[in-house]
Amino acid sequence: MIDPALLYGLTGAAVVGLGLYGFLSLRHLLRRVLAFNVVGSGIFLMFGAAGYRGAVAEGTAGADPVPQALIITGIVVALAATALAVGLILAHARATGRRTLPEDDT
Amino acid sequence: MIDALDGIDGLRDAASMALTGLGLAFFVAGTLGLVRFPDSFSRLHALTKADNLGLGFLALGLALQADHWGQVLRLALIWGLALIAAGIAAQLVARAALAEAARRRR
Amino acid sequence: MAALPILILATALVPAAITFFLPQAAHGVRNGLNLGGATAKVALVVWMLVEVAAGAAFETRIPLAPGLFLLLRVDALALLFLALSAALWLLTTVYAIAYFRGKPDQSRFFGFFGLCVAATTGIAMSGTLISFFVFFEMLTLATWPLVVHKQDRASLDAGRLYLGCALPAGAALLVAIIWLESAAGPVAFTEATDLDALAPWAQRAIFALFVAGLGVKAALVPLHGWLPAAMAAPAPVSALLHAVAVVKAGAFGIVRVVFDVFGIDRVAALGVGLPLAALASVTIVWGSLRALQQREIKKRLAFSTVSQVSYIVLGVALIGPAAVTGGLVHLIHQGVTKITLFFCAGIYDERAGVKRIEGLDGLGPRMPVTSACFSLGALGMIGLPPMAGFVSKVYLGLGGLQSGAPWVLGVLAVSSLLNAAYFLPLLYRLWALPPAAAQPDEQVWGLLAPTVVTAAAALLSGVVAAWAISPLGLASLIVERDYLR
Amino acid sequence: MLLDVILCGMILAVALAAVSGLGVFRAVVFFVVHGVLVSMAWLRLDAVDVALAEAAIGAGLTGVLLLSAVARLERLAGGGAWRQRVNVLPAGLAAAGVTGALMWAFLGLPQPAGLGAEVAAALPRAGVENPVTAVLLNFRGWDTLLESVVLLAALVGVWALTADDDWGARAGVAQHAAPGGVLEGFGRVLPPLGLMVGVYLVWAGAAGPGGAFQGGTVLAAVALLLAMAGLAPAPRVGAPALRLALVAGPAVFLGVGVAGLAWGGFLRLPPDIAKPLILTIEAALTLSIAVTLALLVLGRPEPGDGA
Amino acid sequence: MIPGDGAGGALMATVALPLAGSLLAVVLGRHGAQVAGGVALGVGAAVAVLAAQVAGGGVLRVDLGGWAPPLGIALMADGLAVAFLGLGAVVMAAVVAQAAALFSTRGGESRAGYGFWPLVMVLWAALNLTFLSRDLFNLYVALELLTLGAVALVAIGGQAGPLAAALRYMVFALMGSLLYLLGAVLLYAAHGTLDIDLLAIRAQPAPPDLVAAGLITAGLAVKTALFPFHAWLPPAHAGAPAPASAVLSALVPKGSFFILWRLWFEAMPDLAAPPVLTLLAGLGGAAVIYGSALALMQGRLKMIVAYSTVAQLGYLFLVFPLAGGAGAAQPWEASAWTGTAFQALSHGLAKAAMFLAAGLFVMAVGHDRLEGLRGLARTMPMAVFGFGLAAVALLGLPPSGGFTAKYLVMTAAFASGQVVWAGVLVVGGLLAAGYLYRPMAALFADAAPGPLTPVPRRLQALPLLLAGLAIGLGVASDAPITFLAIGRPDAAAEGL
Repeated sequence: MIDPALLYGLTGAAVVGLGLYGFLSLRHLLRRVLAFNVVGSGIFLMFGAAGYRGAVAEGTAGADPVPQALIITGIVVALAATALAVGLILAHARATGRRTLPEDDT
Repeated sequence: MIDALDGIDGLRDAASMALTGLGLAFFVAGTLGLVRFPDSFSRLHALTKADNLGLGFLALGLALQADHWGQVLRLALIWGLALIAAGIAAQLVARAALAEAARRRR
Repeated sequence: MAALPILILATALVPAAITFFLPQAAHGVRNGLNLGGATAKVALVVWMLVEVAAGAAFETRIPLAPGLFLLLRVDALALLFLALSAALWLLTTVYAIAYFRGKPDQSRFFGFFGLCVAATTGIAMSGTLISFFVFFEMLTLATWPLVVHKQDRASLDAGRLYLGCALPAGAALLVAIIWLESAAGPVAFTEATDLDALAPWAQRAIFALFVAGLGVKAALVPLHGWLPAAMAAPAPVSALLHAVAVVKAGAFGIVRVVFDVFGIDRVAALGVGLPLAALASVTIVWGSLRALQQREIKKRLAFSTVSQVSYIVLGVALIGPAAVTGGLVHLIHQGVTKITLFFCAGIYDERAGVKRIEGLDGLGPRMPVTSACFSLGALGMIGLPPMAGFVSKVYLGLGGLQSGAPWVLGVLAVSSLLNAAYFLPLLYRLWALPPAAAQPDEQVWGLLAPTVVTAAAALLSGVVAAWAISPLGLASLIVERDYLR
Repeated sequence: MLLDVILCGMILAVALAAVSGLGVFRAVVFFVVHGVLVSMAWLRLDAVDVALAEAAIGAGLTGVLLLSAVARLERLAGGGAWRQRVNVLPAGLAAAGVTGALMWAFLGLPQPAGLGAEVAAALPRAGVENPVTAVLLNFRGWDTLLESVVLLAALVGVWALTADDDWGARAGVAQHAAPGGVLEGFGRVLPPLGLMVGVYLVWAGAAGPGGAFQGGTVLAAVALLLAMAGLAPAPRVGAPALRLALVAGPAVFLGVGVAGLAWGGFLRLPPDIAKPLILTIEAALTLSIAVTLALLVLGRPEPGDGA
Repeated sequence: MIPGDGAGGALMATVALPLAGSLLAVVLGRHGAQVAGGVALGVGAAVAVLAAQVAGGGVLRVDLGGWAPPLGIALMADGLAVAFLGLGAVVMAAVVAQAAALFSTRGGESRAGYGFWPLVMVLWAALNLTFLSRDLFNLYVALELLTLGAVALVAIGGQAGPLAAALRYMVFALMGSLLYLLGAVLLYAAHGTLDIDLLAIRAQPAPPDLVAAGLITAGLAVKTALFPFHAWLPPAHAGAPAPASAVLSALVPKGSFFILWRLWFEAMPDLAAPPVLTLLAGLGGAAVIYGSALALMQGRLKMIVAYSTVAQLGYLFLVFPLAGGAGAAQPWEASAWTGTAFQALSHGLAKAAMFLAAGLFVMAVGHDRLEGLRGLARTMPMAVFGFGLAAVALLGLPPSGGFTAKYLVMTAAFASGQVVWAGVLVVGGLLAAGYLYRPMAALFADAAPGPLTPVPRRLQALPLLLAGLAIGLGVASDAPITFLAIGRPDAAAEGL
């Protein structure tokens, strides 16, 4: 019976790993942005799990609110970065007709 | 599991479990349809019909467990919205599939 | 008067800073500023000469960082170099004003020219190794734009070679200074530095780095390549900088290192004096030999400078009192004589369009004043009495005997012969051969006056050598008071 | 407990599919599913506010953004089979290394440490009951202010990518919804309900789960629906009213912050009037967030080629 | 600013003013330049007041919203932070002045004219925040804002090249942010706080702290374009318009490096084993050599200056083995620490001057290929002289600030026996002479007859002013050094 916080924490770490693998290996830029968002959700999952672990031990009502607030901020910042990245990808594709960075083209 | 069946609560729980079980069956049917049917139109057909019905039973099953009327209303609202959304989505996807098929034939 | 050293620096810096921003057409203001600065500096130096002779010493400390400060200190040795650079800067400014009439980019030239002199003054007055290094590198930076002033291919290549030699030398010097100071603490030229914290091999390595760093500017043999190439610069630049400022800065640096950083007895103990003397001697002979092969006047004079500067290094390396006096006094004599030759070369180039030796045929009678000065300078270089060159060579010979190195006499004899070999044919061409066609007019007083003055100075400092206030007097005063204590 | 294991298993499976799947479109679909599953995980971790945010922004808006990008990208640089991946081995090693390190660190965490107690202690003076909103808008209000500026900066960045002669045109691509069609009908039915839910979310944020960001996202979704249904054309980039709406949130927040100087320090909200101040900030923030998010998803003005 | 309590007012103004300015610029599309000018003056005054307060009263701390850490966020202004704020203010003032001419919005609102001003002010606010904030997550948001602003500025030109460069910059920067965020999350999970001072008390060499420190260092190294991760910097900084590349090269990498500096000297001083610190400095040394080598091979002026940034940033990492770790404060630590601060300040001023000068050359000749710059020394003497002075500062030759930095760090290297770092400095200086000589020689070559749009002297004075400041930093280096010592973590013995 491993406690849920640890389970979600490790899942978060695994999701970060998967996302990083995708981010570093994929060539299609849009998929790299997607992998970036996957890594982000993995990080926040770990953060939430840590927060939940802290709260359960202290017996307070809900999970630790500070990580929750930071995660919401993090999600919005990740969205802003994604939106700019997507805008750049489209502009780059329009200018060069390519979906990948020049050095990745083989 | 057994001792939950005695008395009025038992009856309610049994009804809930029966209804949610039925809902689940419809969901499985819908997914089966998605996998087995040949073209996209019949798949759409299977999905929207079976899943919505399944959701209805699920909502009904949960309504029995609700503490106060507010929750029942919310469940009904959720089911209604899901119905509308599924219907419109199916319609749009169908039109897109038609346009795609027409374009491919040209 | 602690602010005096800064005042002297200002006399060069302020006009330079203002000149940069003057438009090309503002001739009057520019010339006035530079001449004013030069005369003010000469006046200050003369006033200090009197004070220092009476035993006073001026010192200013500019804090750079906790434990790191610029120390400007005027002692007798500093004054020797100061006097030389101040006087010659004034004369060269007059010369340059006449030389540049009608040419472009004068504001830029005089700006960097002032910066160079300020750097030279700073080198002369620096009291610690770091202050010396700061001004030493500033000199390199301020000289480059002057070398590439004409912006043509030749001067750009000369500039590249100059930087290519000077910057690595600066790096070597910095490494030496920091290596030394990390062991022995900040090095001031006044109190002795305790180098015992360093192993002997480290001390020798540091001395070698110092010689390499300073040797480039002092044009010691393997590192002298840039000097002849720098002749592509305009005449005033090669006259003041390459005869006086840059080259002497290197020699002056070696003097400071040998006497004030290491001290005479440590140099003897480490046994590095002899190799330095040998290097200097090789440079003397090699410079003269190369001078023989040159067909261009300025190139020949450049190689002559390479060999002459090594007289100073030789004198210092021999460590004996007479030798050091000879070396120090040659600092003045070579400066004055060589600048005369460069001024004349400049006039020949400007007025008669003569760059190569063949062009000198029969110019004597038709450009009498210039040729007379040229001849005086040449004789001074050879070292015939009563010219100043003779005095230095005598003392150097004496010094060689004193410190038990008779072979020095041989070197002096051979180099004098070689000097004669590459100067006398010029004089013969000037006076004995029939004149070529064109009749050049040399009557531009702006060019002639400074040349005559420097030629006279070269003659006078030889004739009145015995007097107290002559360069020889000042040099022997320095040696008695500072170095034989 | 069993539900957690299944949920984690599904999250991992979907994440793997999103990252290593074949087509871009398939990856985006799996990403949206991943977002929904993660928001369920947040419910299990007792973080309702985050679940709302993840569902609305993580799965919702990011999904729409990526989907519209996939559509446009196919037209711009479509076709051509090519290798999916490059330098697979180093990427794999790096990812495995980081994952291993993270797990090692997570297992090595000493006794659980959190600020739950401090927040609970300071809550009465924060002016709102919901601890998350208290942290977001009072204790760490500075982060939230910066975050709204980040959104604005991203939008200005996206707008700066417009072609020079398209400047001043309407934001996003011209939409082609069939007039009188199903989407338009949907576009008329849903917005009133959407507005109500959005405003409710913002208002409820003070006491229960909800808040400016979640409410703002719902309102942004409504705005997007209206634009897609062709009922309300996207605003012009140069419209002054639009720009004021964009700037309202951060400006009000900054104004309140500077006003705080009068009470002794930047962003200081005196406890007795903290609630009204926070609500005004939240209202302005919601407006700005809704407009900014909608425009971010619509993207740069492209009057030329339609969707 | 509202006087209120003087303590927080000036400090907050350095961040709040640029934010307010960017919001105003978003609304007033056409008057971005005027707004930016006002903000530049305001922030300059605020930094001056702050400097006076810090010089008088020592380190200044502000708890935002009145909530002390660990609950709230703290901003702190010590000598180092205010010095970097000053650098930012000076460089920004010059950049705004030059950009006003380049992005003039007289003929109606243009895309670049509209976009440039809010982005540059947002970038400035984020930069000032990285120097002041004491909270790791707040620093994450500031880094993110800095990166978005910077990427958007690189792409503002709109051509294909800069777009690809902006995308590559975005990919690297996102990677860096993720790693940094991972580190911050782990630190919060382990210690329940994100404040640097509280972390200093609670950090101990346990697995979470070590992994977190490693991840944060890797993330920030990517953002500071340290050697193996530098590929994005040159095309991005060369592709951006000149005023933008001046800000990007002179200030942005210093923001992320500043956080690394705070981490290793204040949050976890004795967590790093010597080999880690030597690795960082080793990569720095490699950056110096590699960056300079590539700079030697470039044909375009802006690429040379951009690769020079990669090289010069390498110097900054030499501080870790010389002054970091090793618990007990050694006498030479103060000199290495101050030397590196000077290197950052002098490089900031000199690099900004160089890019602004390059911008003027492009304005005059239309492109920045080296052969096109021939003979500009005669037609644009002030800009060329500014470029030359900046080159002197980058070479580390006296009397520039670069020399004081090189002297201080070399003395520390020799005193601590790690002579190899002194070698890196010397070789780096010579290589810098190599790659900076080529543009200088081209500028001084004889004029090739080409179309030349005259550049007003008012604009030429900007690079000269900045380069003069870089030189002035060396001449009057005593006052800044004593100022930098305020609030230095382990105030090492005064020895040099």
